[in-house]
Amino acid sequence: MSDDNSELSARQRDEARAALQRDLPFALSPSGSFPSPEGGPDLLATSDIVVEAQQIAAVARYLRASLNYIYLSNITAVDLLAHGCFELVYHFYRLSGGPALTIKTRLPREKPELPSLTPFWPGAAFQEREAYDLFGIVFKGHPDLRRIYMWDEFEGFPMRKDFVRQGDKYLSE
Amino acid sequence: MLSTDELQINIGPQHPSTHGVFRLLTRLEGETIIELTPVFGYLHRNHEQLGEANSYLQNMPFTDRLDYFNSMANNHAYALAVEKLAGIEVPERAEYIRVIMVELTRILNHAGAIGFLFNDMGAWQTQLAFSMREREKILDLFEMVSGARMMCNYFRFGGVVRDLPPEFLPALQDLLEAMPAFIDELERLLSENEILLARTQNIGILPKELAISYSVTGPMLRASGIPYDIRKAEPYSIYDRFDFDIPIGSVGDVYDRFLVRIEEMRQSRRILLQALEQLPDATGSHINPKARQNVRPPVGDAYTRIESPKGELGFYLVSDGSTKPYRYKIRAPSFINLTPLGDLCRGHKIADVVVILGSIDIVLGEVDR
Amino acid sequence: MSIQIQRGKAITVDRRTRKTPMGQGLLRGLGVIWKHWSASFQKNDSYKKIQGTFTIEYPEERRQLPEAYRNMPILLYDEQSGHEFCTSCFQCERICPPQVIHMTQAKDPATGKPVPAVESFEIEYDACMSCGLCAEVCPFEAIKMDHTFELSTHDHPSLTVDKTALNRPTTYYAQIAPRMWEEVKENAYKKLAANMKRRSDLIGIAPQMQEQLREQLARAPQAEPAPEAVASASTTADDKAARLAAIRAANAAKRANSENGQAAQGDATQSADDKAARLAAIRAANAAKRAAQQAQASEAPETAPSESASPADDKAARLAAIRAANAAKRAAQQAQASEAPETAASESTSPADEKAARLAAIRAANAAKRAAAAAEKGQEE
Amino acid sequence: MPSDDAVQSDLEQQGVFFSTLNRFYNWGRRSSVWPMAFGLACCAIEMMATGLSRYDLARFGAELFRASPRQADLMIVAGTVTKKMVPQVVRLYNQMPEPRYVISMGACATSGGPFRDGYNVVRGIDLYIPVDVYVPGCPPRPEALLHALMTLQSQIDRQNLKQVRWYGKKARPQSQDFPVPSYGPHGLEIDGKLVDPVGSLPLISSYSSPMEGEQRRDQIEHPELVRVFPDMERELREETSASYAEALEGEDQHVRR
Amino acid sequence: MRDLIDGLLNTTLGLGAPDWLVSLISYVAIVTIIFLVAPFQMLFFTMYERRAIARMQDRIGPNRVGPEGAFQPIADGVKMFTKEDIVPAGADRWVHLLAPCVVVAPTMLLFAVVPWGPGMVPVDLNVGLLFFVAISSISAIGIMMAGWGSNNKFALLGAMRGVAQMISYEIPAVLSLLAAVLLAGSMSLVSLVNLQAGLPFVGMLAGIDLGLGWLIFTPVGFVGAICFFIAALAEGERTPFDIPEADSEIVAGYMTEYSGMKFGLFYLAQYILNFLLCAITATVFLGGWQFPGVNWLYERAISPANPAGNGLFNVLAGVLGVFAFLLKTYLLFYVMIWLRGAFPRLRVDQLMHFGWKFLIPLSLVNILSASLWVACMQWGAEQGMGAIEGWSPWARLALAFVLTFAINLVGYIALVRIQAPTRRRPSRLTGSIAVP
Repeated sequence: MSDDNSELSARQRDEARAALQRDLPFALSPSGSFPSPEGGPDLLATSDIVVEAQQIAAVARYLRASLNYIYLSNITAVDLLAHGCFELVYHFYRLSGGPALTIKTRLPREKPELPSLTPFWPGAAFQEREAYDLFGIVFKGHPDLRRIYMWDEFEGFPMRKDFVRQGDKYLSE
Repeated sequence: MLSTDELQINIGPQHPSTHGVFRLLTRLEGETIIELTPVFGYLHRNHEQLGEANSYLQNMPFTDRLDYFNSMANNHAYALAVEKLAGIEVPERAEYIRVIMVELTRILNHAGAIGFLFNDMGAWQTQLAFSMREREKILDLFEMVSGARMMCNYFRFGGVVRDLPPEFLPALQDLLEAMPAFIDELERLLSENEILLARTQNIGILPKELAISYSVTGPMLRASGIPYDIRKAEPYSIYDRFDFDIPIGSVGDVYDRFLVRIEEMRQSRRILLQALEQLPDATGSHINPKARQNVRPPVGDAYTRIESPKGELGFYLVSDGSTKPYRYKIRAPSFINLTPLGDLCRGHKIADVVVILGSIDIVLGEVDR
Repeated sequence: MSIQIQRGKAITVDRRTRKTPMGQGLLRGLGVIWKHWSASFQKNDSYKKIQGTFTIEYPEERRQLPEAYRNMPILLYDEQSGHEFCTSCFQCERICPPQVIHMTQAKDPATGKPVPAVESFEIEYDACMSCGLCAEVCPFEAIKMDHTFELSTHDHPSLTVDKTALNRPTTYYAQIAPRMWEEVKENAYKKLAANMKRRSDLIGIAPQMQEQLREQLARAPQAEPAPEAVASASTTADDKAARLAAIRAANAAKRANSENGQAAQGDATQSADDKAARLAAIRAANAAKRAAQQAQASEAPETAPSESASPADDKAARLAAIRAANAAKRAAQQAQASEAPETAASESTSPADEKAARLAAIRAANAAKRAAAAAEKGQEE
Repeated sequence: MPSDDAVQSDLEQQGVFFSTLNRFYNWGRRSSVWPMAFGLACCAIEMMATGLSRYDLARFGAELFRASPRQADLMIVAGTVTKKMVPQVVRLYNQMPEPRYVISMGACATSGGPFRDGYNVVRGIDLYIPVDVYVPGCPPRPEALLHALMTLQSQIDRQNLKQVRWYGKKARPQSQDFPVPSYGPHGLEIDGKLVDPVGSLPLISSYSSPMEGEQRRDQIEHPELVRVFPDMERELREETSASYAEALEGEDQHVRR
Repeated sequence: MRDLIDGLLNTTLGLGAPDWLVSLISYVAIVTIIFLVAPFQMLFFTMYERRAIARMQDRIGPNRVGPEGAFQPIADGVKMFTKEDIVPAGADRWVHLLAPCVVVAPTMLLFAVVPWGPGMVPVDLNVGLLFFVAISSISAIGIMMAGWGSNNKFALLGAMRGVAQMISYEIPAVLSLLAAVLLAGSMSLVSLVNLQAGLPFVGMLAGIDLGLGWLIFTPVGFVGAICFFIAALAEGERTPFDIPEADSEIVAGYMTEYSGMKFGLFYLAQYILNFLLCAITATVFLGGWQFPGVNWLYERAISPANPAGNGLFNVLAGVLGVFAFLLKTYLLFYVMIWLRGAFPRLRVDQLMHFGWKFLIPLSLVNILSASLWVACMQWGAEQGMGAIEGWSPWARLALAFVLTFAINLVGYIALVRIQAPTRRRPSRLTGSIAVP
């Protein structure tokens, strides 16, 4: 079962990559723009499509219009502290079934800004607000970019890896 | 013309009908809503942050508490994610046990959702009592296998904790025997009831196109008329072995959502009957003996999703090669299904807000995480 | 566009809106309710029935709990020998998702070496999430899940339960979960027999059984403590530091205790303070140990000589210990001070102590961590 | 209750009438505990299950879940209390008229439970309001909640009409409004002082139970402390200078011994 | 009642008490009895409702306080009496305090006209129904005061809903009572009850008095009873019309800010009003105390008309009459509970819609039927003209039955057809994007 799916998803990925290469070559991110730390695990290495952060809206619209990935399921922010960047992971689907197409994009920790997908997928609104609240990633063009979980007066972004936490759980860290 | 003032009302965070702690900032004109903004975070329990401080196995009981109505389904999604990440095989018998548990979860969730719909509309708990009676019976079964009523913590990487006890299958047979009568009864209360029709029909219509662009999933998406069920669209586990139908709605209003749920309960019962039939032939034990619970997956990431009773439940895990996930993200169906709430409620009355909210079937544990 | 559905089809649900509503839907609804009302004079005791009174009148009637039911963890001991199954392997403490289990390993008073037995064992029932992972990972079948759920109390501190309250005889467990106990019984006793050889004196005897077994044990020949695998680790500097920290913290706690004893407050005070301090000590010790191990692990790839590393670690651990000790002392003093004016409110002070102690432990751990990191950095430079 | 016997004998001295009245009063209150329809998280579902067919809280006369705090006697804090939710919970509690009781249902409400190390989770509701009965369990079985209700009833039985709050200005434990925390940039604040920082342990201690006088067990510990122990290093130095030598001494002794 | 006291003092004891003293004594007695009976009814009703609804939900209900939970309402009362009394900050203190009294007082007054049994009416007003209708609407003021005085948005919303609902449903209630008044030709509740002697469908025509000639057995009475009962549900704020205190929408409506005994008074008023509405329905449409045997007993009892009667019969008639009356009332209340157990509530606009567009027209149709009925039955008796002048009373009755039945049925079907569900446009949605 899972073999079929992984094959299918690899094929989907390759198709999408080829199409992007053909139509939006500038959007595909040059690999290695962020350094990998020595010794630690390299979390940047991936087989998924990595795109330029500022082009994410263009890529997403292209995927929807040309490749029929009309369903934006999931937006995840990952704080790669050791690499000095945030990674945003988008999962798209076709309504005709099949596994997800994963699109990744990276942006520097110092100035995490990228275009919002909310104008095109209103369903992204809450997910982007969540990423803003917990990671401090700014989505340009989001109509209502406020904190979603924490109160408005709160300062800091608690899901960042360098947010100080205390408690029994963190004793061993 | 009379000029009327707008009235601002906070529904929640403590409000009897908000399905948890949840605030709806509403601007009213008379009793009609002109704007509604949901505010959450009142149950933001830092699942993701704690998940990154826990080892993979330690996260399993935390997934129970995401959508506390459907702990088994959450377990399943998480187990699938870790299994994908670490490349663990699941024996066939374990898969059947999983499917049985998840489908029972679906029945109890939908029964509960319908009960709560009545409650939200002001019935005095009666229908909820009927739903909860069935839920109690299903919880008895869960308790039998896992040891806990709600927080089952039953799934493990590569299988389930323990095999079905001998008294489980007869009890399940009995339950399934009584199930059609219960569903019929619920439907008799629900459909054709004039008050209910007046309260639910053409309320909170979500058109197809909007449902997709709002990333809505689960019964809500299907009620809008899109036959998208992950069990069919991207079959996981052993769902490709069962015959079952996808109920879809035609209008996309509250009424359709609940008819879809009722029909899904029937389909779940079908799956359960098939699973019970095929279970004795299934090979393997209840857990893959080679699977280590203290997993240390290779560096990489995995995203898996299942059709949880509320919609698409996904887990996105990033492993840095240690025993703890580097990133533990939950794609919660209720959270994203809530996005269109403001639009759905505009122009309706306050009383409808409660009904629409009930029809989305949210659980705040999952929305706020 | 639409999805290809195998083995099934998409069906549109029937909205049944064609009929003119004449009130018949309402009457049918009333009919359903009437059926329930009229059937409610019988009991619904079968899964096949959907009508009838479903209530179990709890305090008088109780439902049979399934064997697998889990509520709170308990510890088992063997009734015959009085020995506890627990060997303080720390598996449960490590796996516990909310980190509510705290334990210390027993030491042979003669040699100071660790013995596979548990000295103190505390579980914070008030934060336990009843997941059952501790019982699952325990290799010695020592920790099991209880069926008792009637634990509600007005006394919050009493929900931190120590070994005496946790211990249950095996017969108790065999009674609540006969099948599950039968499965693991043999294994458990085999392992216990092996461990009993390595325990001396009253170590590892359940407190409930100690009185009973004291004379009996005194007559028995002293078992020679076998050389242990754990002992080899004790030679490293880090472990020593950690142990020192633990001892130091324990000493501080003891001191605090004795001061309390002199102040001649009630026994309750003493035990409460003792508990808090002990918790602190346990945590500080464990944290320091972990920090030290971590530091060691991070050293491992480097070729730097261990001499330069160990003092730093030692220092870190020592600092941690000092802090823990100070905190514990302060907590005790504070408790004493706050007690002085009101003699009656002895119980009320303990949570504050406990919190202070917890705070102390966490701080100690942090300090240790930081010191270790600093040491590491220093080495790199 | 240590004070209970004294109170009882005190009552006996005052005459049978008063004692009987007291008993009648307590009987009325214990038999008619109306909970507030107030659920927070997982435990709320079990609370609902307790109210419905299988367990039937109604048998104790406690099924009338009132939506308004004004009409409720009992607040069942069922579920995780987050920092964002605390002000509302305290406000609701303040809105409840005396006599009012609180059952802290489940691990989360009691101590933060499995989520206690989360940055947004409060380590027990008793930091902000006094709790009468704690029910451990995650979530407690419905039977456990019924048991908690019975525990509460036995506690009400021991209450004394003379010490009931709000009757007369002179009654000793006065009915009080508990301070409602407000949101601050680093956590919850009371009167502008940080009391429950995000990502750290609370800087206040819990309330004692109402039977013991409803006092905060300890006052704000480190009102000056902002954020997660930034003064750690300074503190470290101070302590080191003072007690390092002493500790070393102690260690030497230990080693020698 | 006054007759009873009069007889007791002057006839039996021969004291020759002056008129004013008799009146005074009788009023004091009446008031005392009412004040004892009303709270007892309320206590019983709360318990009744809780136990009955528990049974509908497969559970048991309060059964631990006293034998089978019998003392549960008393415990509730004790608790409510001893609960703290809160006046919210910013509330209009006096309005807030007075509101419960304004709600309770009229409901107590209503007891004055309820005929409990033969000769057992506290005050036999000749405009009893008018009194009932007029007084029962006073509590709307109290509700508005409660909502306004509480300084709470939910309370205000609830009060607005409550007042709107009460006023709207006064109209169908009055109209459906009017049909009954037409039949009886009197507004006195006693004469309404007396009208309903005899056999079902035929009344006193057959000359046999079983006390079953209830109005509900006629088409006019049936529709009137249904209309009045529905309106009563709305006035008594019962499901499916419990919108003013819809706890899933507006917390507890106008009662949101009330605690302790002030809330207890609202509670009291509500249940007493429910009792009274059931009682009036029973009186007007179900024959009140009419029951086989009651009249037979009463005719043999002492009364001004029959001074030679037996005093024991008086007591027996009273007991049986009260029993019949309460039985009917409780059955009607069971229907209320049943509805509460079965149905969700309507939305506020649907409630208005139902009241104005369905219930009022239906009761108007019913008034038409009622006048036809009266015409059929009485035409020619005095006027001495018309086509059916010479018909026997049985034929007239049959004609009246057929006519009114047809009119009412046609009216009902037509109204149902008109009420065909209106399709609502989907609300304006933002962010709609065409998706392939």
